[in-house]
Amino acid sequence: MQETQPENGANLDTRVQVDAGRDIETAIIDLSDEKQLAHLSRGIEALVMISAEPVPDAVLAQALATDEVTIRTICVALSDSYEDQDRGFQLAYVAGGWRFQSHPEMADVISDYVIDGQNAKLSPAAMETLAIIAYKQPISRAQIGAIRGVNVDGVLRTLSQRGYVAEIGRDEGPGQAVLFGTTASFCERLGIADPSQLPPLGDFVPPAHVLEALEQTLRADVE
Amino acid sequence: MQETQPENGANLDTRVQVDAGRDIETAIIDLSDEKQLAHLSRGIEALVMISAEPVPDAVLAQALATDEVTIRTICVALSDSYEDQDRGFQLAYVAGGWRFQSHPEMADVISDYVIDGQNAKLSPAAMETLAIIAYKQPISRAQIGAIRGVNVDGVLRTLSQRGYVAEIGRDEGPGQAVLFGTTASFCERLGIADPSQLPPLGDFVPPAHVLEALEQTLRADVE
Amino acid sequence: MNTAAPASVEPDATPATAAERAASGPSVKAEAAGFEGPFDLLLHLILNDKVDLYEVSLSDIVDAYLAEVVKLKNCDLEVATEFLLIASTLIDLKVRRLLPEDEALDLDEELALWEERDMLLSRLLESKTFKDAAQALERMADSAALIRPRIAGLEDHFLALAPDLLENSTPEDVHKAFMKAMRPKPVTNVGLHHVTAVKASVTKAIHEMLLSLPNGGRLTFRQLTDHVADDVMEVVVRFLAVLELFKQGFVDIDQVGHFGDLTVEWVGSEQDRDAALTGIDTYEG
Repeated sequence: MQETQPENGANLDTRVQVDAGRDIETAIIDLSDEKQLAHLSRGIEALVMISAEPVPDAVLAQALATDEVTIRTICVALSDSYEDQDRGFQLAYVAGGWRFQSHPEMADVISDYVIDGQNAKLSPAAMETLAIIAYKQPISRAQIGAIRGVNVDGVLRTLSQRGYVAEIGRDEGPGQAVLFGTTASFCERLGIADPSQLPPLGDFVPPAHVLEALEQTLRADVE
Repeated sequence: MQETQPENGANLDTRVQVDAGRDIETAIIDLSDEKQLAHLSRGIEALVMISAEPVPDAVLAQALATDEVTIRTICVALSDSYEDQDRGFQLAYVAGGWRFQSHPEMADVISDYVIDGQNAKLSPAAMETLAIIAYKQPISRAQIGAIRGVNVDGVLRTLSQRGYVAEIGRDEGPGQAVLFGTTASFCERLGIADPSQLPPLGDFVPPAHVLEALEQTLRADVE
Repeated sequence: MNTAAPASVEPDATPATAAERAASGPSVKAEAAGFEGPFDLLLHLILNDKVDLYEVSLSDIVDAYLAEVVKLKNCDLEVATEFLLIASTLIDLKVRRLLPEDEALDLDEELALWEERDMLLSRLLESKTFKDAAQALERMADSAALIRPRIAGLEDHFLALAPDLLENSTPEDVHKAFMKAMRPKPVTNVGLHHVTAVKASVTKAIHEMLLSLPNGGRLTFRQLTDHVADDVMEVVVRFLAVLELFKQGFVDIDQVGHFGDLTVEWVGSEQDRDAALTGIDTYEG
């Protein structure tokens, strides 16, 4: 089920979401005990169905008196079965837990149906600051400011009011600067399980021609 | 599609089995158009999955540009397919609409889970939303969302399910948005006679974005 | 410079000046305005896609940059300082280029200039990297927005079983939650925005690359930077190292497509390796 090679940039994002939760350790569970397997599958389906928030493996494991690896294995199998059957919904691992959600291919149908104020656009400044925090967390206000070259107080306030970033600790050095990191809401907004599922930062290092242009313009030797 | 041939037990078995919703007129839909059928099935699944309340046939029919008899027919077929596959959930016709719900056979698992006190705490997000409603009622969903900066549908649903908040009126503006307030049971649990007995806010002035959200003309809101 | 007005700051709206009056050369115009901070401005000036990248002259950039700096108003002291630091580096570079080779600055000054330039370049690249990453995150958020989670929650008949969620809550808790919802988090200001430490050294990176690049073989840039991939600064410094080797003719650089992998090939001889090392040593002193 890991065969989904991203064909191009456009499809990549959807793939990340669909596959969230696939990148996890799974177990070969004892398929011979069909009755037990069916009980766990149905239990997971029922529990996730009645939950308004993503349900962590550990919670499902405790409720069904089994272990997390078994839970993950069954969840992935369930998720695949919905996909195989072309269901209009998915079981996905997002923001630290399993949830039912609409299938991305049904976006047209539901976007006419659901209109709400969700996901007000973030300014480019806020988005860039969020990217820096996501990749460099834990990070202090001063470090973010150094990368952006501007004061980031206002942007940080917006981001923490939206619940996308939060104080996650204090620097041990002198000054004990507050350190920021991203939250579960951030992961949910991006449709990922946790920050490790972000595309590698190396992917965004500027292409050669940009680099050359910068280097060329700022070269220090005689023209 | 509208030449509703009353059922003669043709392609889709529509015998009443489980509950209301089965006892309804269904149609022989054009199964030859498999693509259209799949589109409708998936659309129904997606729409019902993301809805907080049971979704009436008419709403589904409108969203998917088809007729109610077709919707009912497909819903019954979907419902049967979940039953055949021993899923832990059902698609059921309840209170005038279709909804996903946990399978009755899973009731024990869910009861244990619900009773287990571990999940019995208002999340900080829910508590803050409740506080905003308590102090700023009557207030619309959109206004709460603007203050919190995130979608509050799920949280509002939890709060009203628990009976802490309720619809207390409609805005007179063009959108006639539903207005929320706290309930008697909320006051009762906090040991106060009414919301005016909450600790006073004194000369606290809310930040600009909150004032803006509260003053904003209530926009047409799909409730 | 009326930039020293530290009080009134809209931190997010730094220098949104209309730039059409920018006293720029014929090919450079900062017409997009609304840029944010010095890196934004400089990136915009250099990478403005309306001009042929290779025809942008440093002089034009310096002029356009200074024109924007002069227009900075109501900008806080730290931001202004950052702009000025970069302006001074740009001016140094320009001066250096105007001097005939044999009238070069003294060695210390020269080295300091190289270092400043490298640091500026690193920071520009870092800034650009996060800019592009931000766009990718935005695309992810957009496509995630096409998906809706189930929010229905518990069925009514189970609710009676559920313990009261407000048990042990008091009116004061509600008050506290309200204040928390309203109040922005308290901020401690460290105030070192313009200080950044570039720990990575280009020289070190070149040494490292000379060791890892096989004779006649090729490696992708990704492979060369795999071990430092989560530190942008380190990746950027390796970029500079590759460029330095490229300038000296020791490596070939090849890239397939816009975001394709960059391939680096050693085309020099064994002797060249020594020469490269020596050359670099001289370059850094």
